[in-house]
Amino acid sequence: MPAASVTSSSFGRRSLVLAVALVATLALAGCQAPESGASDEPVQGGTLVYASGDAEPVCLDPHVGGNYPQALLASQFLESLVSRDESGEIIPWLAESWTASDDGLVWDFTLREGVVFTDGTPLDAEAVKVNVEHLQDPATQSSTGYLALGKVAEVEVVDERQARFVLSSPDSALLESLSQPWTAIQSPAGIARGMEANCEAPVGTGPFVVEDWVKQDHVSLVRNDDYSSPPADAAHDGPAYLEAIEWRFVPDAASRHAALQGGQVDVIDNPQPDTVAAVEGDDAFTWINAPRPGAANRIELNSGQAPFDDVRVREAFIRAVEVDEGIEALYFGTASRSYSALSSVEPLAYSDPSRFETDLEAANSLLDAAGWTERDADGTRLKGGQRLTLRFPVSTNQSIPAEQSLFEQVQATAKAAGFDVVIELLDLSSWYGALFANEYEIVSAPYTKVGPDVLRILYHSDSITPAPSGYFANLSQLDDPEVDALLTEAAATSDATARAELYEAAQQRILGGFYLLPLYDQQNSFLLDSAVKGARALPTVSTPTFYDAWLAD
Amino acid sequence: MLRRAVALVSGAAFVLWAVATLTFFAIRLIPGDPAQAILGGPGSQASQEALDQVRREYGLDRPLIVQYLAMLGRLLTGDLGHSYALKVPVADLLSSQLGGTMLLAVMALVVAWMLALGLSLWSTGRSRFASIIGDGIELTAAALPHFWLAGVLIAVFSSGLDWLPPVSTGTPAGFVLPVVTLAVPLAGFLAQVMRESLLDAMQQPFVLSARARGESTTGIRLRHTIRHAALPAISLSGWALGWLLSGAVVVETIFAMPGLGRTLLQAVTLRDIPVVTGVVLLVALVYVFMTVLTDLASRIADPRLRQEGAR
Amino acid sequence: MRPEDAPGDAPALDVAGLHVSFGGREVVHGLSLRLHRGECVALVGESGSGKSVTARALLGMAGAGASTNAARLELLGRDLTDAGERTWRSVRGRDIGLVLQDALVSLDPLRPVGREIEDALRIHERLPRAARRARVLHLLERVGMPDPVFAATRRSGELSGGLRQRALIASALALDPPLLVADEPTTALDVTVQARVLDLLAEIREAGTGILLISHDLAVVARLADRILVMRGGRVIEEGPTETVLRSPREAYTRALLAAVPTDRPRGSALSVRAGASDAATLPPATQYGGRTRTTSAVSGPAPTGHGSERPLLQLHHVSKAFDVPGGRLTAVDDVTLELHAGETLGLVGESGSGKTTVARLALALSTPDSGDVVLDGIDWSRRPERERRPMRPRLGAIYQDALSSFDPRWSVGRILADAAARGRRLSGRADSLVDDLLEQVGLEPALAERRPLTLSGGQRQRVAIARALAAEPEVLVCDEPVSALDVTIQAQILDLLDRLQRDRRLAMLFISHDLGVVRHMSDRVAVMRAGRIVELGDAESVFRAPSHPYTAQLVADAPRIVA
Amino acid sequence: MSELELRQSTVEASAEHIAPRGRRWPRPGTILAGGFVAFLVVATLAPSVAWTQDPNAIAPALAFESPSFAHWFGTDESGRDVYSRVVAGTGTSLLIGVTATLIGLALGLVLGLLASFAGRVFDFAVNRVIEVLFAFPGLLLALLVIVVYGPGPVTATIAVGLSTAPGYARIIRGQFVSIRSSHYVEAARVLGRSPARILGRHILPNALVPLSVLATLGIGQAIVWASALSYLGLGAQPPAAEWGAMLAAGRTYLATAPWLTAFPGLMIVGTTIATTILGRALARRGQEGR
Repeated sequence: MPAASVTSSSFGRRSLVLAVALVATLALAGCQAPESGASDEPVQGGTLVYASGDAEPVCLDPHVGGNYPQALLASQFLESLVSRDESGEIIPWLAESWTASDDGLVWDFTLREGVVFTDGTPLDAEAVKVNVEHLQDPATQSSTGYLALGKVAEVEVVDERQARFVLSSPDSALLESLSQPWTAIQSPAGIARGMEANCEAPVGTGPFVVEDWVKQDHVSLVRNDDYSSPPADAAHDGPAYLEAIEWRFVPDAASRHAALQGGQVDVIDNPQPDTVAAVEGDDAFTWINAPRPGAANRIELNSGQAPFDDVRVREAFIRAVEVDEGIEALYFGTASRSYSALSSVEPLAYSDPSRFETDLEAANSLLDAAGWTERDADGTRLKGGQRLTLRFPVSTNQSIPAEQSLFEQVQATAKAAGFDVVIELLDLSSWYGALFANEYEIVSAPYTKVGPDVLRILYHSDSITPAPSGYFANLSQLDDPEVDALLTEAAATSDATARAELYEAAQQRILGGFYLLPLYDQQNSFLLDSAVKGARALPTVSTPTFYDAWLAD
Repeated sequence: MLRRAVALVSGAAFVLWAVATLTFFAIRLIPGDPAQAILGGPGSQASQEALDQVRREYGLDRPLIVQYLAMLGRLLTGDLGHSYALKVPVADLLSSQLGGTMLLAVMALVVAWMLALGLSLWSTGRSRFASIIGDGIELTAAALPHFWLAGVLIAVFSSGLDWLPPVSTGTPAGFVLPVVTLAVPLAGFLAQVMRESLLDAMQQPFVLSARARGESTTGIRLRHTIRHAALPAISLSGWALGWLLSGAVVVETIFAMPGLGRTLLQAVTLRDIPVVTGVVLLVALVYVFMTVLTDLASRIADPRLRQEGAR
Repeated sequence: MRPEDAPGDAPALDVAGLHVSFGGREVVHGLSLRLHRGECVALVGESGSGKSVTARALLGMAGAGASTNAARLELLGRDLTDAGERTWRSVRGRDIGLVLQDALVSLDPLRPVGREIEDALRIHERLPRAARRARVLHLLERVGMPDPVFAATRRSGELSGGLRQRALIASALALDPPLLVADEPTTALDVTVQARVLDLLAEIREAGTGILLISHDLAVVARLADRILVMRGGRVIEEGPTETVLRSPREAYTRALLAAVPTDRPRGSALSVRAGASDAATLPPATQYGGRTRTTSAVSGPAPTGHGSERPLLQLHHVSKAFDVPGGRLTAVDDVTLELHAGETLGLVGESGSGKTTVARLALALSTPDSGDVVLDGIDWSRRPERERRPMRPRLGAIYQDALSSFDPRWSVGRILADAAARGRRLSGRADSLVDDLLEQVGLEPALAERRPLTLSGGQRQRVAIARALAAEPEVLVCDEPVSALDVTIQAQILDLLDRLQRDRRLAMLFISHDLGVVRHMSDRVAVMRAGRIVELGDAESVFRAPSHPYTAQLVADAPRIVA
Repeated sequence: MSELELRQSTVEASAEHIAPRGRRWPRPGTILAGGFVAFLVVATLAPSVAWTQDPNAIAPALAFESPSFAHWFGTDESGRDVYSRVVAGTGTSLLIGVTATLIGLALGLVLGLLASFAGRVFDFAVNRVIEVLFAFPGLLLALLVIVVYGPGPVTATIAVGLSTAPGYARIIRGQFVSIRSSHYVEAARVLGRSPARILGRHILPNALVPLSVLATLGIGQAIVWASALSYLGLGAQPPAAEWGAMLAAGRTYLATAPWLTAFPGLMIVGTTIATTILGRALARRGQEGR
């Protein structure tokens, strides 16, 4: 398999990393092209075993809550109104076309004809309406989907195939929001069964159907033989080649990798960088590198309180920290340094390496200027008896070991400038607890959303105000009216060029204020046994899809 | 006999009640709002209305003592409540997880027993060399952390030799490594006890009597000393099972097996209180049951214990 | 070779020049012994004399690390000097049987005794299971088991001491071996049971089995043995027909052994052989540890029995005490009334479980009676709170059977004695001289003050215990089986010491023992206890000479004695 | 019976079975174990003497070097010297082990004293409490403590300590009960000694000396349990070099850099074995000294 072997042999050197991402992308695209040779003929049947290192979802319905593990699974059996292609263009899926009013407040979606949910319910405008209402109902306990559709006032059923979205204010991110698995369309009859049943086995229109969920072990997915609604960028029509998918939960990375090597599983996610590097050049395995969209992985600096309320201290920190060597060593060339607030898969990402050059001398003079002139016995700077301590809560559920090691390196390099970084490894609940209590100076939190609108969620001052549950997304507590204005305007601007300009201005301002230290794209990759052909990651939130996949002998 | 049975049952009931009470009140000390945990954890952006609704629904707005009594009442009917996170009855969830864990633990117990018996029989009453080797093996085995041993076993037998699957596959082969991981450290402990009691038994006069009858060394081991060596190990089995359940938390995670340990770990991370309470109660029940069982087994194996009761 | 093939006059056992050593240290030096079928030969000696090692060597199982060699070792004419383990295994159980001391632990406590007996049959003969069962029942019947079918299914712990000892003998007799080695077969048993077991052994001997009887007790041996070999330090020092050895012993050591037997020895006569006697053999083993010899001199003269009108020092008035046991309540002491006067020794005799120790604990106010009173010098001692009793406690001293366990294992002898002498006061400088003085009184070296009790011999420990009891200068001394764990010559020394101290200090002594001989020798008056009750109480001589209660009569009749 | 009770019984038994042959020199195993523990003590008190470089100095360019002359135990994912980190981690690891053991011991002592001397009602109550605590297997109890108080090294230490407490309590109670009913305590009563004096002079010294032996054995096991918590992400915090945390972090690279786990693992196993051997030697000395 040429594409696969190119992919797997081309990483390992830092200089080649960028190329790798491109090649991988091309390789995926290449799967669509008809290929020659008998062995490239898709084979029907077989069960693919997928081993997930992500947490086991507590509910398979991605409307409930809405996190990445749910998206991973939901991509196999649920479908959205629209999708996105490699270049970031929105393409049809369950909706074959759409139009927006000039004021951007009314969107009409025309649904694909003849699509039927796997419980026999037909896909119609009423179903879309029910789904949006389900997402907006507090009882559903939706978080991600609820936020994504925040500007949708209601859905009107125009006719059977015409659904009209009426917005409260213009939303340039609506299509991107609707492309996400968290807003996927489910059978109204399935939703009507109630939360407990719907969590066990949501009903969608996808190529596979949830057959069984053995908690703590696996989810069994079987082929939907009546499948008829592949997205516009799919490689074939009709039902999937695979007969079934066994979706297993294998939390331990070493076990997961050993299972792939031993042939017990065909695909694993979240592979350790060192194991990815170890199979380099090995034709037996294929690596799919599919960084998540939305925000890049970054360290946020809490500008809401001392010492980072002083821009000089923020800049000093960013100048003091050295992460390039660490990223190279820890990720074995599988991740490349980011200089942007947005993921490299976002077409509107603005990158500025100049702002992140390490310069210890500059850091020291900045700190001196900011009044942090004295040092104690440890070498930590002092100001008025106050130590320059940075609390850094790290969620063990959200960060992989390599990332924690990188944070330790951040800790070590920042020490040279006189920062005392205190890393606190916490479980998810305690981690949120530390954030709510504002007991942090630096933090790293992932956020996945399709499109640049993620900037509004992360850096608009509205996001500093916590929800009743205490949640707030603007962890750098960036409070800049100019940024607010730029992001609000961009969200309401449908003109592509104007929108791009607005987002670039916003990003420049955000990076210029030294509110964050970008590290690398949100790591999201898959190792496959090379017998698995035709698998790819959906370009929406980079979840894998096995609709086109088949198992070679 | 009846008095004994009554004492056993009432003792078991007391332990379960105390465990339930302790867990109930300990969990009230957890910082954070249970209603929030129900609504998908602290990361969710739950609205005030949603929080209020959940509090009413789960009775979290009632006084603590009312909640406590309500829980006891439910427990009496075997109702363990609903999982906050998984939205399913805890009893259903646990009953589906118990089997796997118990199978794992019991198999590990059996394997540990066999390993310990083999090692102690091999190393006892032979040369000083054998005894030192045996001692070393026992000490090392008992000091092995589960997760490290598991890693080494996977590296050798899965990644290296490719003999056994590194994750549970539901097949007997998939069970081998988890069972061995759990069994080896336990075998280290058991072998220490067995060897000492074996040594002790071998110095007893009845061994002299048996030899004076013309019994061979093997005969003495099989007919006499092995039973004496087994006695303390039997009485240890209740503790051993608890120890194995602790180990199961780690082993189930590493080998990706469904079970109580993993359920507990997940529930702890998600602050899923009903599930935590349920697992704790279930484990306590298993412990109580094992205690009665080992007590019974010891009495069957050692008539002296029955004798004590009658004197 | 089957026994019947052996030459008719071949002795069952013929040993010459038997040497046994452990790691280069020889413990049996050239022992010779010949034993015929139907004959009983006794090997008598104190602990450490090498008698048990000899017995084991005769079965080819002297132990790990032992090396055994003999000029001649023949069993029924069959040479076993160079026999390997396999040969020995075929001999053991078939040609030679072994009976050990305590059947509770000498039979596997986890297996039914029937199975244990069956084992010998299974090992040596190919018999169908049913036949083996029948043989087991027959054997149990032969050793006088009342209900063989029931007994066969019991474990050793479920049988009484006498019955389980019979079962043990049955297991050794399973294949009717021509030779039976009995190593202290009756030592742990009560007198009456001991007598029955000795009767059984006598029957077995009559039936033609040769018995090698090993014992520390000349009196036990006297009943059964045809010939006696006296062992000391791994050597047989005297040998001869029982009558001759007992009546006219040649060796001084044998005489010392005989003298030490308290049975039928009048009150006040010394049991231990006097120090300074010419023969080194008479030196008591205490010299093994100390440098100088300090033996107690014999005391003589009648006991100063001075009660009468005097108020008794210690009184038990209708005292009862019961304990909860699973399945009911056991009355350990049932309406016991006793009086103890100054300068008097009251002996309390009874078999195990008769309640003797409970009486001792009640007298010491270590437990409170359910009913009745214990009165110390006119003060109701049992009913007072412990706080008030405490200042009075030094008036009573106690000596236990197991002296070692009565010492704090971390304390040295000196500290133990100084602490006891201090009575809560500070001693400072005088402590050393006080300790020296106490040690001298009980015949011990001052150097022993540095030692821990664990490193002392049994006799020395008991002396330290006595010294501790005396340190507080008590008026009453309660002795609970003070000598039953000791060798006979040591026992003699301790008894003499106690007797002398009692006279010197006009102590009131409650002397508890299961051994009639000891009690009779020590006591002015005697109480006989059975199942918690005093069945007979009176002047020691008259009680033993003319027992009025049948139980006492039985006890007296069954007590082993040297001169019948 | 628990892990601890089991250890106690084996210690006593091993002390019994070794015939006192008047051995003046400790056995070779004991000397080795003593040497190992001496190294641990040096590494705890003066780690800078034992390490070859700064344990927290990163050098990403030197990451994942296999053991060599320059780096005896190799380097880790951040290029830190594993040997120096193992040395630096000794203090933390031992602190966790010792503190957890002390917590367990102290709690056990309180419970054991209550059960033994505060009357029948207390004895009954404490025994029930112990039984209930036993119904929570060690890690379960630890997890419960962590649910309540949040993860971290302090909680982990407390959790491990708490989970060993019932074992100690039962042993201590057993020890007190057996000593209290021993003949030498009775002998002291006969001499008219007050309960306080008996407790202070006889019972406590005799109960606590074997207990201290037992504690040396508990340390190793406490480290093992604490390391399990670290593996589950509920233990020590970086960059503190703690063996359990190093083991947990290194397990990720088991396939490519086994030295990251081998050496901390060996230290844990070695410490457990060495303390056990020393504990046994102590018990033997105690026995022989009597």
